[in-house]
Amino acid sequence: MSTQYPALVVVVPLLSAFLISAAGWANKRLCFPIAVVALAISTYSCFGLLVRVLNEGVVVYRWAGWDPPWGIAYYVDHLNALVLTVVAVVSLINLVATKKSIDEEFPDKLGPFYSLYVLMVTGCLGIVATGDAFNLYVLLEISALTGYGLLAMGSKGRAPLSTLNYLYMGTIGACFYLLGIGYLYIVTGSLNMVDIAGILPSLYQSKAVMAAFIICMVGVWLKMALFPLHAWLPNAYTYAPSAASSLIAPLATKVMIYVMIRLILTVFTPEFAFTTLSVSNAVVWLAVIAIVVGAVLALQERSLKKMLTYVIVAEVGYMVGGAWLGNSAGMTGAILHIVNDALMTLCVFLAVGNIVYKAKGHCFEDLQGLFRKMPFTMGGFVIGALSIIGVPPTCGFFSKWYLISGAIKAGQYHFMAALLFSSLVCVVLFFRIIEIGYYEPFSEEHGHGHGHHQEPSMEEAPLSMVVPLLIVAAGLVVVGLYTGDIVEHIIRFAIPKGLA
Amino acid sequence: MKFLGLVIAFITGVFLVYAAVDFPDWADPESPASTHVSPHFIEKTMEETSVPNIVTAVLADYRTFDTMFEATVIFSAAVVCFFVLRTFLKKEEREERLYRHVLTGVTIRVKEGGRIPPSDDFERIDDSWIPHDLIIKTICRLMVPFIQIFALYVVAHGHHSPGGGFQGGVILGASVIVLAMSHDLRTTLQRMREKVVGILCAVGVLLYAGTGALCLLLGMNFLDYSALAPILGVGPVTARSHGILIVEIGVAIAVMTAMVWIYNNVSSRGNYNEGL
Amino acid sequence: MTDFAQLVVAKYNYWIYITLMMIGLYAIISKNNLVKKILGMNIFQTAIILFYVSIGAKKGATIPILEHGHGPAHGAGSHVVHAADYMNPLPHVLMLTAIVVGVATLGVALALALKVYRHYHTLEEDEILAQIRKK
Amino acid sequence: MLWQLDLAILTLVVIAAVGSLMVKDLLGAAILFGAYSFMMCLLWTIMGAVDVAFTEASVGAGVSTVFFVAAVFRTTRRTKD
Repeated sequence: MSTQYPALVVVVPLLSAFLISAAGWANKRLCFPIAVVALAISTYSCFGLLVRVLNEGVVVYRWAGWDPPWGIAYYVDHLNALVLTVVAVVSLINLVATKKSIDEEFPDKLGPFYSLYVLMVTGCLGIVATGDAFNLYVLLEISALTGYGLLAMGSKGRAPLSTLNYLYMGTIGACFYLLGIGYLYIVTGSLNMVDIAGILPSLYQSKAVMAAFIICMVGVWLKMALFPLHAWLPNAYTYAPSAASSLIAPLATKVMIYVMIRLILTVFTPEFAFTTLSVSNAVVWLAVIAIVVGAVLALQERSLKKMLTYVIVAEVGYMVGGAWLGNSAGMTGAILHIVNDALMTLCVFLAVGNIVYKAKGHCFEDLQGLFRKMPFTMGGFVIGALSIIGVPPTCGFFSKWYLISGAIKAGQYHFMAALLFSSLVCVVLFFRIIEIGYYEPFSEEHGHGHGHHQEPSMEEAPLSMVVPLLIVAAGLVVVGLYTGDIVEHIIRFAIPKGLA
Repeated sequence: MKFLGLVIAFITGVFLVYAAVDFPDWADPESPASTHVSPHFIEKTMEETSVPNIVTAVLADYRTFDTMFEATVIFSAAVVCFFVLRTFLKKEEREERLYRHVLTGVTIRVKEGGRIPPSDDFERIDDSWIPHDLIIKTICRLMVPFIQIFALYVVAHGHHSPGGGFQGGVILGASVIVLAMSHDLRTTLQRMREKVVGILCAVGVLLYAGTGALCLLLGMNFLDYSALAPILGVGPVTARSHGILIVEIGVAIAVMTAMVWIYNNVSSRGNYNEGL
Repeated sequence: MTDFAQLVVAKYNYWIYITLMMIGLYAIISKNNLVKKILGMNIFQTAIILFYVSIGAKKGATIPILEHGHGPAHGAGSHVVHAADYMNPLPHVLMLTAIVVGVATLGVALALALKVYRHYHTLEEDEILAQIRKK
Repeated sequence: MLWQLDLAILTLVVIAAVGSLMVKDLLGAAILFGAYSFMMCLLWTIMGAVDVAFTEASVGAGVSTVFFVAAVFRTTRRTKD
């Protein structure tokens, strides 16, 4: 069975999505167990695949038995396997953690919700696993369409509107990617990533190849919300239901960054991206602006969830900048940060989900006295926040370390300055939250109407929501402690030898 | 905003024109796109899959993995439409009902939750009802079976002529939509209830993915139809041809129901009370 | 000048696709009405489909359906298929997928627009923003 | 293929696209969009992409237009641009 791991990773959640949708009409209680089992099998296959890749190197899977480039093939290497594992783990943990809030928010639409959830995960897994440029587009649209559906069910009015804006931008992004693939196809005649990479070197001077690269990049940047193209993200994530935002916030942008790195590393080799085209300085500057603007915009927000969405915008800047530094330390930092940022974002968004579940709001006023009310949730939140700031031994520190050493090696000191600046801003941001949650008195209107000042009782979120949060928080530290091993055994092989 | 749009569109346009100059000429038989991968499809399709329509063969066999996700896209769009729009009204919210006497066209309003016992003489109509139009209703009802037969032909004959699961499925869906437009949503829902639509949509795509999983269980790669040869009792090449037909049927079911599902939700704004 | 004219004639399909695409892009960015934006989005997508179909065209070739494919009566080995005689089928396959993706996106976009209308009772973006600001 | 016919259809495609975006009535825009899709379908038939044209005729000119009309009926025909 182990030869079929690449198929199982994608196919099991896909099949389960249809089963869930059909089962939802018969018995709503069947949906959740099917989804959990499917994602668990998928996660197990991801780990199996990772082990196989570590032992054997690149695993090739030919769909429908046709040889590439005629059929569609998966080439699972270290980078794929690592990101696949992260995607599967994040979605599985989030599914278990948000069951209660899903039950509360969509009591009569459980079937469609779980079906869309699993399809969204299938889309992300497929994007990460695939070795075919057009297949990537189709999966991009699956994960995007299901994402729109999940995001739109938040607050009335605002959520559909901001999701519609996301849809316009997301569609333009995906279409740009499709157009770039078309440009590549017209000059190479192939759609298979490895095949294209073999043909391209003789065409590096072609204007069409250059245009293909730039168009693909712009499309991917639109989807990952890099700075001037980020306008859709904050509102779309803020007004979404918490189960959806804690799935999509960790996955959607990170998967797109994976796509960018895959395009740079495999399809258009690093020499083309960093040497033939002289745009990497401009992109690093763009990333610097993204980091600074994201941090500054986060400062002026008075809603916890919206503040975190601007932090995501800044984090996207980290990874884009790191990838475009053009050296192996920067690329290592970017890949490591995909893993870390997915876990960090999951951690803080799960905490926000718990807060929304209990306090019914995510504005700063709702946070008062929360440390006494929900100590475990806030404990998890603090660990996530420390990781975003970059405090050792949490994992955020190590990826920032690699990014900064990459910036020094490349001589891009403004990138390093931006990283440090945003860390400082994050300190301010999160200590403000902690201050509100810890020191300010528990306000009367949130109390139970007792006249005298009473020590508020502990009102922690249900166990099924707190335990996954704490597991993720512990995971942040564990991943941080094992960073050396991850870099040594996995990421080192993902980066081509040519990269200095 | 208008100015910004113009500027962005202009810059992108100039950039694309600049890049397009390097393209091979239009319809040049020597261009890389026509010489690298595609000749294999054109020359080998017949002997490898025994399907004369190359597009069908590439769609449902060489790149069948894409097509499975294509069917999934339409499935997820239908589920999203349902998920976003559908509102389940409680019974009490509808206070009055409108009925029409079929023979005379007289309209009756029944208030305060009352209802007329079901009979052939009266039919329930929408709040924003339109006059009874015999010609449109009769013509559309006559057309529906012919549309459906044509759709089945398109699905079944996709191996030899343009067509296949998608086109056939859309036409099948259109036949139901024609019925819904000429009569009303209620008539369609009586023939094809929401639950049936929802389950069939999932079953259609499941048929596709399930075929693939069956191939996997039979020891070949996912969707490698030649694994079905022992079950179907034919050679591996013919099995590919039959496999294509099976998945096309699955696609047709899924696309038909997805179109109907989207239409039902969009045209009634999700409350299923009144259609177009 | 003749060079330029030749360039225009040899690739006119590409120029038209770029024109259509820019019309669509302009509409998505600049239009105020949500449904008009969706229209622009669809025009944008169809323009890309036109581009791909143009890639698949081949001078002196016919549609990609094999002529002698109907039944084994002709004998499988009696004729050889030449790639130059048939259009490139691959872009057609890709675009079938893209069309379906397009209609799926359209359905979702319209559903969202309906939901927006249900809450704000208008489809004009500036009026919606004014309502949001008023709150 | 006749280049005159080709050119005429290409022009009509652009006109239909611009028209559907310019007309100040959403129902009219939806119908013009149907015309645009149908012209596109003709264009693809000329280029030999029969399967794509078939799909566009049923999906683009058929069902998409119905969706648009349904959505416009459930919202409003009014538009400012």
